[in-house]
Parts: sequence; structure tokens; C-alpha cells
Amino acid sequence: MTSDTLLLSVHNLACARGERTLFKAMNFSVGAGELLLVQGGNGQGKTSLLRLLTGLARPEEGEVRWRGQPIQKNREAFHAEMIYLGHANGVKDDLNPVENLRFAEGLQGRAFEEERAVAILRRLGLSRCLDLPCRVLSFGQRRRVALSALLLADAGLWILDEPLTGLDVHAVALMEGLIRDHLAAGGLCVATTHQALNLEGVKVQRLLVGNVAIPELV
Amino acid sequence: MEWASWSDFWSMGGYGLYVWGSYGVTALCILIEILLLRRSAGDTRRRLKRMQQWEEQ
Amino acid sequence: MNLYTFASPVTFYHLAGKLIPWFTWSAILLTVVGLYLSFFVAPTDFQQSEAYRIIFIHVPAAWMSMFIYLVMAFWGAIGLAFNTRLSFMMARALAPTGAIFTFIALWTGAWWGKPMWGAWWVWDARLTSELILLFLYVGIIALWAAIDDIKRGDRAGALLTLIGAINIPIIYFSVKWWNTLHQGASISLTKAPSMAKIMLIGMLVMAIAAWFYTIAVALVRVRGIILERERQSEWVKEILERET
Amino acid sequence: MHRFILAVLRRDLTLAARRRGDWLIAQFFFVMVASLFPLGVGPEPEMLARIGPGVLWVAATLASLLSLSRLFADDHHDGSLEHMVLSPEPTVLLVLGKSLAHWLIYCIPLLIIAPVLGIQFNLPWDAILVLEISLLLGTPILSLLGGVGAALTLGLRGGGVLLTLLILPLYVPALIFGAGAVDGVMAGTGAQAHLSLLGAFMVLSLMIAPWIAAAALRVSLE
Repeated sequence: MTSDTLLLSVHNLACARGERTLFKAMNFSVGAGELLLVQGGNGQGKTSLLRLLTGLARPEEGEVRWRGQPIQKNREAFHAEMIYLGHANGVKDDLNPVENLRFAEGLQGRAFEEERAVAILRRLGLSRCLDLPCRVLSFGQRRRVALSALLLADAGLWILDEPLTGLDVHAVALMEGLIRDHLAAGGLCVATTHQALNLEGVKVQRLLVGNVAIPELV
Repeated sequence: MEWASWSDFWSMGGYGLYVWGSYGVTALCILIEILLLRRSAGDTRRRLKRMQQWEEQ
Repeated sequence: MNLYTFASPVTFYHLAGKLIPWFTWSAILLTVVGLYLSFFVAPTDFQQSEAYRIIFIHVPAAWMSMFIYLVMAFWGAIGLAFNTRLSFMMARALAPTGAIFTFIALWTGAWWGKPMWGAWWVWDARLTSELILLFLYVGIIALWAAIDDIKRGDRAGALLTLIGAINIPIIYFSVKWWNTLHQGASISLTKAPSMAKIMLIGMLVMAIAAWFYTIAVALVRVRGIILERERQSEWVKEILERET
Repeated sequence: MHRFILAVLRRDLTLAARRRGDWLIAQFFFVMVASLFPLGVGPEPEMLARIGPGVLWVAATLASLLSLSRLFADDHHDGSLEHMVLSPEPTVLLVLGKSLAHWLIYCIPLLIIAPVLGIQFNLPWDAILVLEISLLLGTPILSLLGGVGAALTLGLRGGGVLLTLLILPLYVPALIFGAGAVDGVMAGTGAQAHLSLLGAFMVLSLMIAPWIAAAALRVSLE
């Protein structure tokens, strides 16, 4: 395994919450252009798995590797290429969408390109909210701001926890398009979702976490 | 031997209150800790046993 | 690895079970010897009369309060560095006993101070540091109580213990410095002029007794914690079958 | 490295500027706590000058604690803390930046208010000067050690009260050296020794506290 192939892999991963083991001996790998859809019932460990993949949580056993390197050892390089969107948006209510993106980029150590940011916000249908504080935006609009940060970051690996919650039909279609573009450009994506996704022509792997069988969504 | 009689021993040269106050409270603290520990040890085992029986059902 | 077999909860549970009676009986024996030394062998102090006999518990309790804190910090550091679950359990098992010894040191300090200084409480450097140590113990125990998640609680408690351990010498030094500037009472028990050898031996015996007592109590507590945390495993189920 | 700290700093300062209400409350708290003491102990000028340094230091400590519980809590609540921890930069720098921002936002104003309160407490001018220097050296300790407490109690029930319980004992040396410096100058024994010790404690906190706070933050987010 050469270190320049985009590859996220987990090896013998085990995760526990409290004393309860959520899963163990988990192995999979996701390559460039692939989507890993994590499925499972509530409380089965979907979010816990994603947090392990981001490096926020440490596994009970096993390890997560990025480009063949354990992420704990190579944290900075990994986080420079990864972006995570969790249940919370990470959007500050007191700032407007553009400022939100500016600070998000600054904290990731990147220079802020305002024109590009505004273009992305417009593309996500936020052109009329650009100078409003996010406090007054609706839940779905704030989610769109968070998705804009995702696009702006231009990271190779997306880790998305329920990216579709609170989005309307148009936004879901838009999101599907974004994921497809990202994968077509050679990116990787790991996502959990309860909603059906239309992802024609995308290489999808499914991973069932826990023991509750879920009817196929795609 | 320092003490002529038991009452001499208990009075501690006039400082009986302080000496026995200190020793008494120390003994009490240790006693309380041991009692609490015994009770919680028993409680833990009983609770785990009960949880185990629920799981078996 | 050899170290890790002892660090495994199953082995340690059984090992602790075998050790507890030994430590308990040694503690009882040493306490009896210590009490005999402190009341029947140690002579009357010509300055402080019989009141000084309080030091046979005050000084060992004060030693233990600081020593237990350091041991907790040690286990916390080991746990953070090597991710050994057992060391966190040891730290948790020690804390209540440490707090109790701190309280005893404060209490006996006050009951010794009243006849000697005429006041229940003086802002003496040692007593003040001991009071702050009690605050630290209470803080750590409160933090554990507030965190439901075991893993987070273990690590957060260890980090707090560590920063406290770095701070304790500074606190002690600053309080001492403050105390000398304000000309407070700076009579020290251990520096009493007539510190006879027999008193030192008495205090040492009592301190060792307290140490054995602490080990015994902590082992009982750690066994409870192990059972609780390993309750899903087969060996705990077997033990519960047998013991209840 | 310094660019990241600057980014954190600029962000927190902007956010604080958008929420001036919270900021004002902390400053008024300082004034109110200090003003309650003369009402409690009586208005004799000698007595007030005697207790003034200690009272002002305790009040500053409490005022900084009041705002510390929200050092990470707001960002944790809306999810931006996770994003910041997941940035390629080390978490230590994040903690350092946030502590620095807290110091600039909440402690610098205390330095500006303190002389006014010092006059109320009948402190002589040279004592007020030393009070300022001691606060300048000592308040970073409050922000740095407080960061550890804020990280440890992140997201807990009653986190604010718990934070106070955990962190106040650790503040003792800062309080002693800080108030002692002002006492020293009023008693004529000089303040240098106290101030050097306070400075040493500040440097030590600067070297150790961010690492422990960063570790605590990672533990709390797990």
C-alpha cells in the first residue's frame, strides 16, 4: 500500500460505549471515488463509528488508517484532508454565513477566498441571507451554511453524519449532486443517513452497524 | 508505665477531652468508612446479580 | 507481557481477594502496637503534657493525606500514558480514603491546637495547605460524580489529579510564605524540641498501619469497581453465582 | 502556528463584540462584589485600605470564573468546537488562543476598572500601581488554569459550579502573591519578591496548563 493512494481503512476496530460493546473486529476500506453508507438502527453506533473515523474518539481496539498510516500518528496530515459534519452544524448564530465561512477557513489554516465562498453560498440557495446573522435563519438554511463550509474546504475525505436532516427536497437533490461530483472528482465519502438517496453511477459500499437489519435505502 | 490509675489515663493530664475527641473522631471516621464500604460491596453484588437475572429472562 | 497479566482485571480481582486479609490483619496488629506505644511507652511531654499524644494520629494522617494524593497522581499518569484500565480504578478507589485522612488531619489539628494555641483554627501553613488539599480531593470526587461516562471520568479525574499534584508544592510554598509575612502561628508539631525517638517510632508504626489500612480498603473498593465494569464478562457472572 | 492562534483570537473577539451583554455582566459583577465589602465591614478608610488588595483580588478571581464556564461551552453546543479540534493545527494552540482571547476580553477590562475601585478602597497611588502590575501578571493564570477547568467540565450538568470547585484551590498561589504584592508595598517591604514569584507562577502555568487543557478537551469530546 503506497502512501499516496487515497484510502481510508479500518483494521480490527472495536468500539464500546460505557461497558457495552457496540461493535468489534470491524474491517473495511474505502478508496477514491467510493461512498461508504453506514446503516443501522438508533443507538447501534453509527455516530460512534464516524467519530472514530475522524479521530475525535479513540477506538477500544484496532486502528483507523489514512493513506496506510494510523491517523493518531499522522493526525495533522489526516485532518488537513478530512472534513467532518456532525449533528451540530458548527455554525455561529451571531455571525452571518460569509463570516462563518471566513472563520471556518481561517481555523483550518487556509486562506479565505471570499468570491468563491459567496459563489458556493449562492449555489446552495443562500443568496438572500448573505448578510443576515445565522440566528434568524431556519434550521435547513443553517444546515446549508454548514454544507457550504464542506464544499469550500475542498477536502478529499468527507465524513457526514446525517447530512440530509432538515433539508427540503431541492436541497436533498442538490446534496446528491454534490456527493456525486465529489466522488467523480476522486474524493471519498463516508455518510450515515436514514433517508433514501438517489446515487446512480456511484460506487456504493454498505456497512451495517449493529444487528438490526435495515431495508435497503438506495 | 505512665498511668497510676484508669481515671488518670482517661483524664490525660487534664487534656482528656482533646485527646479522646481526636482519637474518637478518627475511630468514628474509619468505622463509618468500613461500614459504608461493606454495604456498598454487598449492594453492588446484589444489583449486578439482579441485572444478570433480567438479562437471562 | 508480564506486566499486563497483572494489569488484567480478572487476575487482579483474585489477587486482591487473597491480599485483603493480610493487609487487614497487619493493619489491626500495627494499630494495636502503635496505640500501645503512643499511650503506654511514650513519656509525658514536659511542655505539652499529655495533649501531644494527638500527634500519633495527626502526623500519620497528614502524611497519608499527601501520600495518597501522590499515589493517585501516579496511577493517573500511568493510566494516561499506557491506557491501563486498572490504574484508573486504583485512583478512584484511593480518593475517598485520602479525603478521610485529610479530614482527620484537619480535625486532630484543630483539637490539638485548641489547648496549645487557645484557638480551634489558626491559619498555620500546614493546616491551611491541608485544607486546600481537602478542597482538591472534594473537587476530584465531585468531578467523578458528575461524569457518567466511565472512560471520560477516568481520564478527566487523572488530569485534574495531575495538575493538582503539580500545584500542591507551589500552594504549600505560597501559603508558608504568606504565613511568615503575616506572623501567624508557626509552631510545628514535628519540630517540638522534645521530639524523642520513641515518639518518632510511634508515629511511624501508626503511619504504616494507616498505609496498610488504606491498601486493604482500596483493594475492597477496587474489587467492587472491577465487578461493576466487567459485569458483561463470563467470569463476573460465575463469581456472582458463587458469592450470592 | 501564530497564524492559527491569531485566527482563534480574531474569531473569539468578533463573537464577544457581537454579544456585549455577556461581557458587561462580568465587569459589573467585579464592581458589585468589590462594592459589597465596604457595606459588610464598615466604611473606615484604614480598614478598607487594609482589606482592599485582598478583596479586589478575590473579586477579580470570581469575575473571571463567571465567564470561564462558557470558554468552550458555547462552541461545544453549536458544534464548532469539534471543527476546531479537527483542524490540522495542534489542540494546544487552540486552547492557548482561546485562553488568550478570554484574558483579553474579560481580564483586561478588570485592569481598567481596578484603579477606580482602588480609590474607593482608599489605596495609595503606589499601591494602585502595584495592584495593576500584579493583575497584569496574575490574571493570565486565571485564564490558563481556568481553561483546564472549563475543558474538564465541558457539557456537564452544573458545570459552572463544579468548575469553581475544581479551579479555585489552584488559584491560591496567584491570590497570595498578587494581593501580597500590594500589601507589601503598603507595608513598606516592597513588592518585587511577590511580583517575581507571581511572574514565575504565570510562566509555569503558561507552560503546563495548555497541554493539560488540550488533553482534557480531547477527553471531554470523546
